[in-house]
Amino acid sequence: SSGSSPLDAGSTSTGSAAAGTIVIGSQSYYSNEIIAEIYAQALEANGQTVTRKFNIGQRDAYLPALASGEVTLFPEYSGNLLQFYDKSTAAVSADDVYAALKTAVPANLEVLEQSAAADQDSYNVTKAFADANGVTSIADLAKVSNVTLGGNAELATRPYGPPGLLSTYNVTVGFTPIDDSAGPLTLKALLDNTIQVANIYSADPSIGENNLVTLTDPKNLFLASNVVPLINKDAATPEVTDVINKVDAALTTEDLVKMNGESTTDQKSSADIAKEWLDGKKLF
Amino acid sequence: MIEFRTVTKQFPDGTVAVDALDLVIPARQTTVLVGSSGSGKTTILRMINRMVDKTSGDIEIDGEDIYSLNPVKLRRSIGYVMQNSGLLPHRKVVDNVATVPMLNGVKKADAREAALTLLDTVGLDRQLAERYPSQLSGGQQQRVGVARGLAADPNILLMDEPFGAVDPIVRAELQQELVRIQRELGKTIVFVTHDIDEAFLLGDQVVLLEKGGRIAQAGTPADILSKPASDFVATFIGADRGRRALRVEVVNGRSVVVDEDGRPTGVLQS
Amino acid sequence: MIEFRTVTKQFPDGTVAVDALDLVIPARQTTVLVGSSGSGKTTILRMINRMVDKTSGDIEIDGEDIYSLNPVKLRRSIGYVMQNSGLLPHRKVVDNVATVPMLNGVKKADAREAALTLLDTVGLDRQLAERYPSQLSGGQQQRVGVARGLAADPNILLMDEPFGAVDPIVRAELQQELVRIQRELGKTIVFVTHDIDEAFLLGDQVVLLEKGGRIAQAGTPADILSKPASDFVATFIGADRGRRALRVEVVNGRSVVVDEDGRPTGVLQS
Amino acid sequence: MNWVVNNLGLIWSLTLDHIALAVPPIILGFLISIPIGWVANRYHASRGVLLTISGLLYTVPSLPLFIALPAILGTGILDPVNVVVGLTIYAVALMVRSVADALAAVDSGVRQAATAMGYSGWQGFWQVEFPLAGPVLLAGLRVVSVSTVSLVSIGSVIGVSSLGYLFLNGLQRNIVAEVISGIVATLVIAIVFDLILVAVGRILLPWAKADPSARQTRRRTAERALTGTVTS
Amino acid sequence: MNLFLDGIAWIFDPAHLNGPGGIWVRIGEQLSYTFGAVALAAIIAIPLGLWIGHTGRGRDVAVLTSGGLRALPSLGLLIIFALAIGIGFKAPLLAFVILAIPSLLSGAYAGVEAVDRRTVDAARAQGMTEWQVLTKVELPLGLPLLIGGIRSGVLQVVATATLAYFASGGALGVFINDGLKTRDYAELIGASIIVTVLALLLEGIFALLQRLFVPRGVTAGRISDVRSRPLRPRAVVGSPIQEGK
Ligand SMILES: Nc1ncnc2c1ncn2[C@@H]1O[C@H](COP(=O)(O)OP(=O)(O)OP(=O)(O)O)[C@@H](O)[C@H]1O
Ligand SMILES: Nc1ncnc2c1ncn2[C@@H]1O[C@H](COP(=O)(O)OP(=O)(O)OP(=O)(O)O)[C@@H](O)[C@H]1O
Ligand SMILES: [Mg+2]
Ligand SMILES: [Mg+2]
Repeated sequence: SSGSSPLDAGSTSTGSAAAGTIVIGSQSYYSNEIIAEIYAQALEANGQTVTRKFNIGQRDAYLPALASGEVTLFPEYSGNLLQFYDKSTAAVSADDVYAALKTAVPANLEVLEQSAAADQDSYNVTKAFADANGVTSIADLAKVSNVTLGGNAELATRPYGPPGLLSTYNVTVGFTPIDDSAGPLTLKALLDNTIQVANIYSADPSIGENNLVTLTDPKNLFLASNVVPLINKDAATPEVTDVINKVDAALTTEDLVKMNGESTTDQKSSADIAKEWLDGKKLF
Repeated sequence: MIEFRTVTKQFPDGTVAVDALDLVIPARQTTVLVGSSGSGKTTILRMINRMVDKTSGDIEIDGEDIYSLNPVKLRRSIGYVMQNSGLLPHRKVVDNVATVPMLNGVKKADAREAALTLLDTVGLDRQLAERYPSQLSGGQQQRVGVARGLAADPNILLMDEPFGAVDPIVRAELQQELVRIQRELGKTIVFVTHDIDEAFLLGDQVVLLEKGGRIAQAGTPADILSKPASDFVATFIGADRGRRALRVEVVNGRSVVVDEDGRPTGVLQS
Repeated sequence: MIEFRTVTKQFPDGTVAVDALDLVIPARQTTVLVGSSGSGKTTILRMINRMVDKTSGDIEIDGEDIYSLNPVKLRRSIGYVMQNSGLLPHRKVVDNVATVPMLNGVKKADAREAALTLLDTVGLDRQLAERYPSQLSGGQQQRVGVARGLAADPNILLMDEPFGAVDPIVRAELQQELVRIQRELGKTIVFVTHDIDEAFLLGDQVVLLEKGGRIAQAGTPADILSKPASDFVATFIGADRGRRALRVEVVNGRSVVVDEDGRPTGVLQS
Repeated sequence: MNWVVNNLGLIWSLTLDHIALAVPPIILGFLISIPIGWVANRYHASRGVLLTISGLLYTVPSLPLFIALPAILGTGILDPVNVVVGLTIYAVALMVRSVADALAAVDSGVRQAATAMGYSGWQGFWQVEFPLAGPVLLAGLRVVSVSTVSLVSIGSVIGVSSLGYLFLNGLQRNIVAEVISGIVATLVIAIVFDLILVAVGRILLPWAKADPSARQTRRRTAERALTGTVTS
Repeated sequence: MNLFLDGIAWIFDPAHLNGPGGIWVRIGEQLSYTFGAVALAAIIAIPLGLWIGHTGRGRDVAVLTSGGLRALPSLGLLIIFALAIGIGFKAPLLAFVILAIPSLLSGAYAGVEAVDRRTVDAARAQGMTEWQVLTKVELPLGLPLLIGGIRSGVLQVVATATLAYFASGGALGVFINDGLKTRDYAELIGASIIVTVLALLLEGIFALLQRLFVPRGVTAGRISDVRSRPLRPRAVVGSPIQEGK
């Protein structure tokens, strides 16, 4: 809707990282930060110089930074990224999404090999709610009235948010924005029944810990979203891409859930978690 | 009559401002406390209306111990006039004067009516009644202060350097005015100043204080002037600087009274 | 010698503070400007060092038009002492005194040395030199102010109510001190006060001002006292209130001089 | 508590980031405010306009300001300069009034005495007025310091590293100790800055301690600054 | 400029103005936080401040505490409260109450303290009780600064209430956050303009109130009294009033 964007305006100037230094960014989402930390430590183990610029908010903030070269490497999620560039994409499966993504990214960026590890949006309800209303799939929500969905503010306008629910499943929901990336506030609201459905990333350990029921998505409202590195082409030397591809090949969804749990429950730092994972996999 | 019997005041920080003071202040006369800065004048004055609490000794008004009275009531029955008038800046002149009677329960209309009469007494134009204190000159403010002090028709009027901040000419006027008012009303006035000329001018009794509220000399002005009790008194009243040691010189055919340095102070009437 | 020739000062708001003033201030003497508040004393004084710029007329110092000089240089060559001393609160006493010489380019060590000597001149203990002004009493501050005014060894010293804010006893002391200093140094002093007693005490020449800087009378104290030029002068010097109309009464066997109201002012020496 | 012990390194490095973001705005804000405040005080007509404009700047919410600045300055989005400039704007908004008040509070008698002694205008300003305004300036600077230190956190929302990271990250991970450690560290920085400013004041303004009247004006004016149009 | 115009256009789009979650509702929430928080803070801080100012007791503690409270980052507080209470309006309200307290507290005690001690002394000497001294003298004369404190508190909260969205507490921050995350810069700028205009309006209202509540005949609390302080207490100079001769 807007003519010019202040964020784009910055993209032409300044900030290109010093030659030979990889600037790794991360979302302000702890799980994403863990993956970024894994990338960073893996590259450092292979003799690269790394600068960490973690915690850079949402795509709208960091994608221009990638384009301008302020940041050169970023752990991304294939489905969400594709939807960012192409709101009307028809791709659904992991492979289709990945293929579409390769052509959707701007010219000076590219995606490396995608990982098998997936972390995608998913709708979850409490066990009690599922049992009481006989709900197991998103489509079943149509039977229940007065359902409120909770999730980050941007969900309100995402294709898989309330508008998508209506158009794909004919489900009408209220919406409460809770901006903690499916953190404790969202969870508490769900458990308190302030909201009935929560958008929680599939690799979030709280789903298992709280016995939540993840609603199935027969009509593929959500795209597959696998971990995929987004890199500025200037930085994509073979020394870098080989290392990152190797890491991604070893990363699994179970690893993600486990590591996320270590971060929230055991309160370990992302650096420690990343180091343990790398040590465990013995990649280098 | 106000009586101090071995009254001592020690402030919490240890300063003994008044040390074993014995003093009788006769009724219906003006007693002036005079002394240099820090000699305890204000402290003595404020012990009379319990704005300062004595440390030991007895203070009686007409034979009644003031510590048997409620301090707020006591204050309402004693007029108080201070330097810079202490008027309430957010109340009009007339309301300032009417304050104490109203605290005492007089109806507003009556108190204001009485206040206007008091403005006459202190020589202020009634037109000024509706002004705020900041709209008056310093001298006018002091007059309002005096009117306020008199408003509850108290027997006792305490005045703490009431004319200290005004210009000498206005000051002289106010002094004359006070003399007149006192002639009419005959209050028990306790007046504090550090100006010995003012003390001699206004006081029926002058009490000359040294540090610690010690009385250096007390008596009528003529007594003190003619028989200074000590070197301190002589210094204070200016005898040693030759200001009080006068002689007569003839200038332009008139007898000019000059001090020891030859500075003229007045003209002798024949 | 300072000469005003039909000098007028009108402030931007329209107030005519000084109206066509003609005045000669003789060299090496003390001239006192006296008058009530707002009569233009300060304005006249400040026109001499161009703190206030005249609107019209001529001001000359020793025959030289002061408007031919650089105002900053002019000010450095004229001593200025004001009420509340105007000391720089962030400089030690000695540095305050040394300021003007240092502005004139004297080396710091020399200026400080000279400043210490000046403290002696004005009767201040050298130990006070390292204090800040706020750590001195009002009277001491005024002494520092005088020392500072003298620091550049100016021919002219302007004093604007220098003793107006101190207690009468200290004030009397300072006045005596000034008389002594002037006897030693013989500066051209222009002294402003609104206290007629002070004017008579200090002035070789007294200039009595009415509103608008108009001269009501100018002359020696004895002249003015014995022959007031107008009712205004008579009122101002107190003649009409009987303060200057004295007579002699005998009290305790001594001749006490009293004013018209019978208030004693001194004792006649036999 | 365990979290704090295990993450002292992180807290420390974020504290350094926080300090690095807070110091330049405080100093720049002070320097920029001096000429503006001087003009506001010197030319009565300009006073209302200047103080209103600076007050207006302060009502701009911080987050959008940080986001809009790259477009205005041509800086990168993640450039800490954005936060520094944004906070400098707030610092100026607060400080201009303090400078104007501080200069106005200089005893006019002293100012006149300085002129009478033969100080030229420039000399008079730097050697007399400015140092005498010192205590009130310091009081204003202390307010600016506290306000800046507490505002830096907002920069974390747009990805500029500071103690604010601990708030957002602690929120997601539900680690209360992490959020609290961020608050405490911010508080500690504010207190340390304040102590430093007070100490600098003691050294540069030794006379102020001896001058009770100056202390009172200072207090009055500082409180006026706090209860005036100042927001944080 | 373009962005600015887009922002204005965004504001006046009827689709944005009305309905649940529309601009009016958000403005209502923003103002509810503002007045709610300031009212609650006033209940705590004003009596305390008046007591401190009147008795002179606890002043140092008050200065320290309000200084400390000022240094607390609102974002951190809000998050702590949200983690403890959950989403909704309570956590932000609590954080904003704490934000408002220092201004109100110092406004109250500074107001009372700024009253000339001699005036208070004279009032007491005339026989006013302590309560009368407080309510008839100190409070009316301290009102300008007290209102200044309230005004400052209101402005702080109105500007900071945009953070309420962190705890799903609504208010105009919802638009700012939304605009940021969905790259709708018209929304972002539009909401910021509304916040700024609200702040300015409140500032204007309070400036007026402050002027209104300066007791007539008093200039305390106005800046001009610093500028025109006379050299010494003196009988009026340059005033048209003649001494009553
Ligand atoms: N509240 C107080 N606490 C401690 N010391 C005090 C207090 N009030 C007065 N003093 C001290 O008591 C002594 C007498 O003070 P007081 O005010 O009575 O003197 P004064 O004669 O009225 O002086 P002045 O002429 O300056 O008004 C002084 O040394 C003063 O410093
Ligand atoms: N800067 C100014 N602007 C306008 N009017 C002024 C200014 N300075 C003085 N005046 C007016 O000029 C007249 C003379 O003032 P001046 O200060 O010279 O009087 P003064 O005799 O020194 O009085 P005081 O005894 O009160 O010091 C007064 O009416 C005063 O109000
Ligand atoms: Mg006293
Ligand atoms: Mg004057």
